[in-house]
Amino acid sequence: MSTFIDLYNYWIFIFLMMIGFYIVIAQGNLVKKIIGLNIFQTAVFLLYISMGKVKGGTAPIIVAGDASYSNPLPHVLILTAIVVGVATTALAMALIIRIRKAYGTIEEQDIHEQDASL
Amino acid sequence: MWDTLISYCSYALLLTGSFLSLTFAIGLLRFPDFYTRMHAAGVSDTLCAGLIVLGLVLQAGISLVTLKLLFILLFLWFTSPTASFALARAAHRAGYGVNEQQEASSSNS
Amino acid sequence: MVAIAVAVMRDLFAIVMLFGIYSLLTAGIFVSLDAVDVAFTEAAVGAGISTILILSTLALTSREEKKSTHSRFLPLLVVLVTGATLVYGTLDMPAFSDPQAPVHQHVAPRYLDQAQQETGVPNIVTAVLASYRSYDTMGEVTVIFTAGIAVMLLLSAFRHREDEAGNLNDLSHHPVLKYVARLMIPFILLFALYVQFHGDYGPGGGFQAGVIFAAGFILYGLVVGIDKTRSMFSDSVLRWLMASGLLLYIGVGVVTLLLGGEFLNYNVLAADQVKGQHWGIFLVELGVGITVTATMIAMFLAFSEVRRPE
Amino acid sequence: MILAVTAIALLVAMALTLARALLGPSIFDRILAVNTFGTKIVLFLGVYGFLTQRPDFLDIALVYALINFISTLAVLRFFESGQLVMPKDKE
Amino acid sequence: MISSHLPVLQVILPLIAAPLCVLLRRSSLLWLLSFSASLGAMVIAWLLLQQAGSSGVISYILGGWAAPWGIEYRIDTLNAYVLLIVTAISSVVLLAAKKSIEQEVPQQHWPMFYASYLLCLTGLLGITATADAFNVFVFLEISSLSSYALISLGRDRRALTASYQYLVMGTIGATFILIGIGLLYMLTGTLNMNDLAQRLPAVAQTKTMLSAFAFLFVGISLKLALFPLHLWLPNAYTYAPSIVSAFLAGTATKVAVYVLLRFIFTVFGADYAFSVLPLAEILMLLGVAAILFASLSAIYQDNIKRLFAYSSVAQLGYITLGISFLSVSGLSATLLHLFNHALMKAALFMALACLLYRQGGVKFSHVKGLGRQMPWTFMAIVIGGLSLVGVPLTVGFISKWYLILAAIEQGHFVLVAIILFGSLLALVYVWRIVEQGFFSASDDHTDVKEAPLSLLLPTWLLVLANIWFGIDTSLTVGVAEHTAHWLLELPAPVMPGATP
Repeated sequence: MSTFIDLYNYWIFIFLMMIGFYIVIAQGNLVKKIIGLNIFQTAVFLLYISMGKVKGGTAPIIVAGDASYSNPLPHVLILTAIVVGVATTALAMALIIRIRKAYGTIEEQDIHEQDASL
Repeated sequence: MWDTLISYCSYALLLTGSFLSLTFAIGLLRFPDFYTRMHAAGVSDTLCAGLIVLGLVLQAGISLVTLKLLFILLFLWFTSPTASFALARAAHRAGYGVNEQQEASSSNS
Repeated sequence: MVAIAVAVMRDLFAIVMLFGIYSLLTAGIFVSLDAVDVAFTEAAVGAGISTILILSTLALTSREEKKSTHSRFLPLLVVLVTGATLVYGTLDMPAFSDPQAPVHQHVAPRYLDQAQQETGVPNIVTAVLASYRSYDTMGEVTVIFTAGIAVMLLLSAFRHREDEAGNLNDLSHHPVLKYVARLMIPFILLFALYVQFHGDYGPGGGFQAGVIFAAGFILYGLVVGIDKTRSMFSDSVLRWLMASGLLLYIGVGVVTLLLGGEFLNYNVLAADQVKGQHWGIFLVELGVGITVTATMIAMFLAFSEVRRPE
Repeated sequence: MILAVTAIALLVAMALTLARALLGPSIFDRILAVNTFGTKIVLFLGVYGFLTQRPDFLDIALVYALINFISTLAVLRFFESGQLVMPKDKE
Repeated sequence: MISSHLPVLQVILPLIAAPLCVLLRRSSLLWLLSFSASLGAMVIAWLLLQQAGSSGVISYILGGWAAPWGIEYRIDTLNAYVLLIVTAISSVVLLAAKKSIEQEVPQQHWPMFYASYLLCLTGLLGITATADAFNVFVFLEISSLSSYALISLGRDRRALTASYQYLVMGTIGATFILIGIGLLYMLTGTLNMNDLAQRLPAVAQTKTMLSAFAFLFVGISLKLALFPLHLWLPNAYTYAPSIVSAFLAGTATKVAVYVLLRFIFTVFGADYAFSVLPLAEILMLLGVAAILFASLSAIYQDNIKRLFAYSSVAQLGYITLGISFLSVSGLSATLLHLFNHALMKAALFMALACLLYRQGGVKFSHVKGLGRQMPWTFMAIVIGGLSLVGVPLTVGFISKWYLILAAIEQGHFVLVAIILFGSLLALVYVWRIVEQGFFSASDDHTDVKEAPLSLLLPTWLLVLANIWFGIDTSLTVGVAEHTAHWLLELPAPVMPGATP
């Protein structure tokens, strides 16, 4: 039981990650895939941020007096990762618009059918 | 003396704010049609926000924090009615009548 | 919870709305885990930029999702295996928020103990971001820059023509919105500047400021007119801004090289270490801000100006 | 203490709003719920800042308010384009 | 002074050129700028290889912060060698880019094209040079995002879906890598690879480390296009502009192989990596499967670009097979094949660029009987193809030789047979092209001219390199053996050409 309490945050992360990952690989809609990808990535961000938390700590901005702070390094890494994530999303969206222009659909299956019939 | 008075005022404001926000949230969930729900949400947005932020302002005293709080209030007071207005208008245009339990136009499974 | 709903629902539009909430919630969790800077960014990016971009895409494609006839078994299996591997991995993890965990023992204490003396910046996240690991941040700016030019590359050929201006979709016919928004934009830009230059002391920094700055102009585009925003930022201006932000960042690195330090070693920028660090961090954050602002505006415009399908 | 009560009340309100967002039924209900949810989370963050005695984090609440407004507008723009009125895609 | 800053200049040079490309208007200057940046990077890579060979590991701390706190670049012979491969291929490909791009990409896109190309190069170099695990992720994303953009520039609309597919799979791979790095960080509190290597043995028994390893392995394999995860590669290579195919085929997967080697040998240590998971068996099995399935698929393609793309998957099978032996000759074979495969695939895709330039397509129907009209192009394809098969006097022979040697050393005679069978399959698909080119009647291609010199020259440069390094093996074999010893922590022989 204590294991569960100690690790619950990580398990939330795993749960979210599985949902996101499932959306990515099981869904046929291109936009929804990307949303799934975002959920997947956000779950990983949660993993990093969780490991940076220190009990009784506060945000790592130094204030006067004695205080314990959470670990700043995961925050830095995730800042970078969020930016990478949004860059990927933007690129994917642009691609989807182009795909829609070229195929008239954003369903993976329809696209396969059109390509196969060529 | 003065300090206690201020903090009591602040507590009162915060409590009223939170009570109202709860009430309105229940309203948002329970009211029968879109426009009544909108009423619940719109009023809670402005009134509760006002009460809670003012409560916080009284706690903060005069500082940069107060300024930020006032900005937040300003923001909420500007945006929420505007958004509600635009939303109601759009809903009206889309043909939603009052008291009419409309078919969900969006077919969500 | 929300995530499940996203997986189940088929109305893409509703999904996007929920995704916005999901981002806000995640950001809330980040705040409660003390990651204020991250929450700041996640809120601005996940709930703001991503939502806007996905919405613009939906407006150009279609809203309803078809019933998928994919086999559900294989994906489920893959996901379960992945999840199981992770659960297996967690069994030996140090307990959540344990201050004795190795994460908090090796590298991090030095940042917390000395960063303020070494860089003069009380926000440790900013110090690590812009000084200790500034090279990563340069990579991050490059990623944004890459995405910016990629989006331009993909969408520029589909720009609407001048005579089709009516095709553009904005809210300029709402008088109330227009008035309120105009009133607010100066405050937003002011706030962006505050976030940009206050990042040393509070949550914030170049990236967040860039997003807010761009948000101000996106607001302008939404309520006053896309074409009005475009007339302020032509493609070449945006390109110039994007490139110059990145070049400013690299330039700081090159200057430190020329002054005899390592790449991005700000200590050589001034006689005094803290002063040098201060200048370095200020300049690179500025570079980040410029590139991010320009890229976000460029993306927004590119997405808004695509001709809609007939 | 009072702050904690306020925070909890706001959290409950958020949960209720979320339920509305999930239930729908119409798209306008969802937008409304999302907007209200945003407002609630802004207030919650403000209260949380005081609760943890770091009120300088109000910046985040401010950003949330801003983003909330902009995304509501983006949504409005989206359905002014007529897609919401006719949910069936033209093709 | 400059020589001490070489490691960072290596990456910064193309990075500076990229935004400048976006600003430039004149297209001739664009090409000149990109080419000189790439060439400069190649010279630096060469100097670094010399330095690393003579003085061992070069460490460069970025931002002036010492290693576990700041980010460090560590150049040893392994990554100097990969840097050289990447920059050399990039330079030669750029040499031909000008002409080919004129035809395949609309002029308004040129600045963005060159910028993306340089950014992709920057990303690949950054991944290779860094000794910081998270930095790997950042630069991986730079190179990936720019390659998605480059691929989507292809003229066929399927380029878009190929790029999207690559984007989704690539992002999943990158996120897996991110999870793996996160778990490692959680266990040790550091991100520096060397530091990780020192601290990981203390936690080697934990389940967390095992799952970190699993995630990194799967993530990298996605990028590497290891057999069952290769689905993005054929589409991406087929529909990308031919210059981009040549560049990516020569470099991207090679860098992924490097990352795999780096994590297995430097971070986790070969002992750990090969004992906790049946890694040798997995790599061997997947390698063999890749060789057989991908070669067989290649035979049934009627698009030559796609054919070579499948052949790339098969060749990656040989490369992983080399790792699985965990011996000096096996690893040497892997490293040699990194270089050699880059040479031959770049040469072949460049030759296809020539064909595409004249014919507008590379299906078999496009090339019927073209052997007489475009003799030089077809000679290039034939020699490159022979190299794929592994005929003596070409580079392909050298790497296969070492691979077979490694297999015999360990008594895996079945593998020897499979390698030979793989070569036979390669012979079949190369023969199909030759047959179409020389022995098919052509009726409508009589007026087709040979490809322009500016395309042929770089192609033949690569073809001649194929032959040159097939005969004079002192450089490649020297470096590869040196590095293989070093990876396995055996006393290394002195590198040729290095002054002690």
